[in-house]
Amino acid sequence: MVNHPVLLIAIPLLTAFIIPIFKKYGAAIAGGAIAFNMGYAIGMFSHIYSNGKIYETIAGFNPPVGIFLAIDALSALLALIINLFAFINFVAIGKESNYKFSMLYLLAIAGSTGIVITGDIFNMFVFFEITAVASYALIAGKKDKKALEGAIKYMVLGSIASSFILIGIALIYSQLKTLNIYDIAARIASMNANIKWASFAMLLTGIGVEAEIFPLNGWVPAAYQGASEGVASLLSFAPSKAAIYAIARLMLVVFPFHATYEIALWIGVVTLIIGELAAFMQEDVKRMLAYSSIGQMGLILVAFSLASQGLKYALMASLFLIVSHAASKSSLFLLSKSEKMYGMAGKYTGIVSVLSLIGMPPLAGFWGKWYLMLSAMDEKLWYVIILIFFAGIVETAYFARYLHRSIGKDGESSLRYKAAMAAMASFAIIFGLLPLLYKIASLPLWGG
Amino acid sequence: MLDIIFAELIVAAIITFFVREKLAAIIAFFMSLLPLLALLDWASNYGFAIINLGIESHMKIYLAGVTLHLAITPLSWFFALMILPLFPVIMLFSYSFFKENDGFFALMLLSLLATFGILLSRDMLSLFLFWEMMSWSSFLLVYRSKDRNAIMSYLIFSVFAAFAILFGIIILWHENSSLLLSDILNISGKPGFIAIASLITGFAVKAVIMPLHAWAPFVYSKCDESFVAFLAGGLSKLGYYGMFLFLFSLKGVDILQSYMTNVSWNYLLAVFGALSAFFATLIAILQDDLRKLLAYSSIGQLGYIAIGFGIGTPLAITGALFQAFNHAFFKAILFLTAGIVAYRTGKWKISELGGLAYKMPFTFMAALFAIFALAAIPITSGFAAKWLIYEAAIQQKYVFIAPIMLIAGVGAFLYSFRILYGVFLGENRHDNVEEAPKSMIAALFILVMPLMIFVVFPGYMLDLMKPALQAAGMESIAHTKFAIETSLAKYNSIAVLITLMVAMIPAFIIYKARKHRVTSFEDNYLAGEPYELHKPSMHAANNFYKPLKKVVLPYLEPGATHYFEKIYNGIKCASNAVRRVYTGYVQDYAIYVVLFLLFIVGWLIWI
Amino acid sequence: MDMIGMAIKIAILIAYAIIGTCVGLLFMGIGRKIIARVHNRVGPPFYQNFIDVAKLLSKKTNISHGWIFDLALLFSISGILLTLLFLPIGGAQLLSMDGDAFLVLYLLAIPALGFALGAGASGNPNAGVGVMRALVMMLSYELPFVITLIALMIYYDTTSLATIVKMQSIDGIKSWAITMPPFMIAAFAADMALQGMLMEQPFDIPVAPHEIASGPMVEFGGKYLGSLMLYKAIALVAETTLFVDLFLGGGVVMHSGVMAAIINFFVWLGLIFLLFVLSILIAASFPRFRIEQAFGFYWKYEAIIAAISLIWVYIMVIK
Amino acid sequence: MNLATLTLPCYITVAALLSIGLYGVISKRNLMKIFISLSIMETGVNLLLITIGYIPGGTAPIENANFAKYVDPLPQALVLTAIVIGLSVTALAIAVLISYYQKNGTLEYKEGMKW
Repeated sequence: MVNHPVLLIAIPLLTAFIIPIFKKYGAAIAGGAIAFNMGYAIGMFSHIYSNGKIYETIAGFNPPVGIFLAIDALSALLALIINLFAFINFVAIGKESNYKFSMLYLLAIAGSTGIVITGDIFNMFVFFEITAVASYALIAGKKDKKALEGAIKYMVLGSIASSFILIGIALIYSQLKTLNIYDIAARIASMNANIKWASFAMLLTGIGVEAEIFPLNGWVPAAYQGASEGVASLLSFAPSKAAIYAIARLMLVVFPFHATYEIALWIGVVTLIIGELAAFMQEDVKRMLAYSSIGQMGLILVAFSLASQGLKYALMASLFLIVSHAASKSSLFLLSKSEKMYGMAGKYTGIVSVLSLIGMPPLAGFWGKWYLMLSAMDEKLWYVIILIFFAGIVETAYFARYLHRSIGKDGESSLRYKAAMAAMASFAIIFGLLPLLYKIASLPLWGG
Repeated sequence: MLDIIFAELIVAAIITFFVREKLAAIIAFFMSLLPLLALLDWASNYGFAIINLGIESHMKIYLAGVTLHLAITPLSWFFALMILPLFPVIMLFSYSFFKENDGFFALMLLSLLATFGILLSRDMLSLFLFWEMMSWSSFLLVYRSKDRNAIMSYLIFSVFAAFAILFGIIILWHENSSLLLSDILNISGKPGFIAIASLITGFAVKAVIMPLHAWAPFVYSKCDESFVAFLAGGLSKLGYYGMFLFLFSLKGVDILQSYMTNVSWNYLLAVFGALSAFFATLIAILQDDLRKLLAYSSIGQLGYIAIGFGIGTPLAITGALFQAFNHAFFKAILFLTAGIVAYRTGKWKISELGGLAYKMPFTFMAALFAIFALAAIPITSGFAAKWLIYEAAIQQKYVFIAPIMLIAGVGAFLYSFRILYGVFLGENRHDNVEEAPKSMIAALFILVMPLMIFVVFPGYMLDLMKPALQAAGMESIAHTKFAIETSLAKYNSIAVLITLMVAMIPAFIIYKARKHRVTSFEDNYLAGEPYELHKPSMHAANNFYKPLKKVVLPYLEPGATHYFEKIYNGIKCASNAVRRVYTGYVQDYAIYVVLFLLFIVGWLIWI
Repeated sequence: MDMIGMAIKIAILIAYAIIGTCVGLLFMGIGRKIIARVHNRVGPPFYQNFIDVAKLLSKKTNISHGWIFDLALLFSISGILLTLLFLPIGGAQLLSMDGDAFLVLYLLAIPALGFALGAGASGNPNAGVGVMRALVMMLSYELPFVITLIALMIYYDTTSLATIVKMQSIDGIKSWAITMPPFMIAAFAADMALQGMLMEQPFDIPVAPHEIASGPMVEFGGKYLGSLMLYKAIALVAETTLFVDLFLGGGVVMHSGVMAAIINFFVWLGLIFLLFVLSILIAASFPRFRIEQAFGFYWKYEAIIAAISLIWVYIMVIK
Repeated sequence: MNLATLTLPCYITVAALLSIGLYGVISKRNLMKIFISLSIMETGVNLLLITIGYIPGGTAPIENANFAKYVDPLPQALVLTAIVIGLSVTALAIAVLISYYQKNGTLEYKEGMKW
């Protein structure tokens, strides 16, 4: 029943194309589809969590030729997070939106989920493009100058990125004649070294644009600043998380070499520092949060790169960081609708989110930082530890300023909006208390 | 039973969050008594059988996949005895203190939970976890103040402290491959030194040792006094608890004494303690805001504990723990008094206050007693504590530290009198002020009691800390109920007290021999002239220590805060430089992408 | 047996309290006389202060300003007596085995604080200013004094005054601390501090009759003022005795026997008298400092002098 | 003729198209030109895919009676997908540019949100 992951992609895609027919009920239909998706993702996750991985081939062609979905507990978790937050986010903003928005929203969700659960590198590219195109349109949907500028920046960089991804895929295919990730991983050693590195560089650059790593993230501040709150929230948990997960798979499964680990580690650290420093001086809340997102993505990348060294703690760290960042940033972006907080709910949403981001227990962010430190210590990365500490303090400084500034009269908002915000932030607490992520990290993962 | 206490605190926190403030105060008061019950029950472990409920002395908590080990130790028992009683008292005090609840009691209960957790934790993860919990629950209480400097400085310094502690912890974890405190046997070499130094730095933030004190004046002077009473009285002691734990219980002091040099690095701690005692006292003397004065006085008094730990002999540590205990109580009293004053008059500036002693005699009496303890007048327990530290410094021949802290002790008289004169004595400026509500007075006098007991019986205090010292492998110093004896001298509290009582007799005879009548000072001083005419010149408390200020102030500026601001501005500059990367031109971003690609390819292929 | 010892001890304590009071009042009278002679006046008789105190204490009209004001009376007399009894006086240990120099230092604060409380409670601004000056003076002179004290303590490796006196009296005058070069310097600094402690010119800033109407004492009259005069008299004895104990072997020149006790007593009396006269002579020949000047004097020059002696002693001890 | 001599010109063309595209993106201020450059890049990438799948002497991978040697069909499928995607991106881009033009009255890229 819950072992057909393809439905996670198919349902939102099909619904998205049905919506233009029933314009008036677009939001409702979309809401139903996302709710179904969320339910299905939860079911599938619990199924995989207890029964192990699922492989699904599409249309009867077996890998390496056919399209192939491979889902372990980790990708199921990512799919779960994406769909869950997508649902909550849609609860907050869905009703006010028109059918076009709902359609694009569904496409973005389908694409992000697809990136996570696919086992085929070209499929991944296609899903990237679906996500990206939907995101461009969603950002531009606000139709003011800033939104258009953000969308254009994203589009230009996204298009370059897609070209690079495609080149990377082409290079791999030229050597190995396969597109299946696990097939590639098995035969990566037989590749010509130069082409291997070139293809890795191309893929990293291409996906890195989506994953907001420095210096490929020029679009990020503009896009987040330009987009409406709901869209910014969506961007913070769906495409970026899917992309960072794609990079992680690339690093851990396809190119598990020391050189790639080092590159990812240092890029992660640089991204972290630059993002946090750039956020430090921001006056615009959304732009500050965008830079902060960049920093967090750097941190997650550091965690994943350490995980590629086979450190169990690092994998846990990355999971906790992803969850913490998704929960906190999405709620903070929703909160950024007004300069001030929305009453009690808004106040505590903001506080919980910020505390999770700066790593206070028992919130998810704390475990992220804790395990990250343990694994960095295992590798004796003194400088990395110090730099992360430094970035953490800078982050604390601007979030403290943010918290102080948002004290004041309540902003106007509906109960639904507030509840959604609070629900998102509450996942930082829930995942911080439950041993779920801890256990996932010790399951057999990544394998083909 | 122990797990019930933890669960009960969480539930109570949730309930008090939603109910009205009076009811919340009552619930919080009774709920915060339960941990004390556990403490009394555990007292039988250390030879003070009081009650026997059979509360288990250790437990495990399963959280997010890890196991937290909790157990009571002699050290944590002693510190709990000093910190936990503050909570019910503060709840009692706050019964009529707040206009709106707004989560105060819930957060205080969470702080209590975190404090309890810190004290009970037997592995470094739970120590850190509860420590951070403490940080955020107290941060949220600071957040109520809505003051920019308080919020920012507290959060930033808390996180800095947390990172320093975390750094130390992970190094120790890596060296010993275990998080359990009982497994930490190997603190040696460079990693051990770095770990201990880093831990001390982290704890020093909460222990408010200069120059890491910069947050304290802001926070202490802007938050609710009933919370600050805990912050100054209780939270700062947790910093010293952490120091004691890693320095003496786990023998981290050995690596400090033997690493690379002949001079013990531990001495540095004493020096910083002495400097904070000295400078904070001088700054406190010059303050006009009552809460700021108390804040700096706190920093100064806490400095003595740091000196005690820095000297590191059993004598010094005994004195430091004694001082910590006293400080917890008298500083709580003083901040609560400040709260009462603000509650009744709405003012904090000493120059705007005056003459409250006759209006609120009970408040004044409690404050007077606390001030005597603070100034270490020999009829209070404050003296015994400082005396032990002085003795230790002389014993070790610390000729730099000893005069500095002695003169800081004299400085304490100056600001003590500033509080007494400016707030309670001098010209009467408030005609319509009543004595504080009964619950507040009760809270004050509950806090006075332990100070009273240890006035007469300083030996009891040494008995209380004996298990903690023995657990750290230290001999308790020779003492009886009344007297403490060191290799240098002896202090007999009962001799002082009895002699004072006897010496009171002639004084009392003189007092009673002739009658007197009470006259308002206006009648005397103004000789019938209208009061309004003289009003501007009446109050001497305005800019009280002006001559001293003129001499001293140039040497106190620019102060530590200035340097932290410089660091902040430095980061601002860095931030400004970094964000120029995001030029806003999409073409530039495209160039970055290409350069990045080339860089990666270059790295991979040619390097 | 023990009861008898106890009773004797109590009797001795009471005797010394009375002696201290009388000696103090006597000295004050003599001091007035000396100053008058220096000023080329006749001056009051040497027993004038006894008469003054008796007159004040027997006054029928006394004005109080409330119960805190009364604390001044109670605490100033009892506190200073307490201090006096914790000092070894001329070979008699009194209670000095139950305390030490730090205790005495802090005991001196009890009467001062009580006095200050009463002055503050009077509500007179002049009193407030006077107390402020007194406290700042205290902060000033304590620094050099404390440094010299620590020099002595680390040299004799004790903080107990009784032990310090004992160790100085091993060889009679030859083993007095002041015979050693570093302690000569220290004694100079400590004597200057003593001048401040006694509130004599040039350090009589707190009372400064012409500026702030006798400062803290402005609202005191009758039995209150009388008790303050008693306090001042005893304080004079206590403070000079402290100096004698620290640097002049407590006046102890002989060891055992009744004869020794009597001689020691008179040597002590002579020494504190000399100190007092010295201070009076200085007072008679210098004008008053301003408070900033006094503070600077003590914290700059005096503290450096004291620090030199401390460093000297430290080097001696380390070797 | 061997594979290399046949595909080399194609690779050179790919490199040329990519460089031209990138140069256009980097140097042009007109947004329309930028997107045209991006399309050129995409063409280059598509050509690369085709070239990779090429086998000397192969026919189109369409099943009929008498084919024996055919080029790799997968890249061609990929290219079809890529072209569709490229088209949709371009269409969206033009829609956004129209909006941009309506708001700003120009297609020249103006410095907007920065730092």
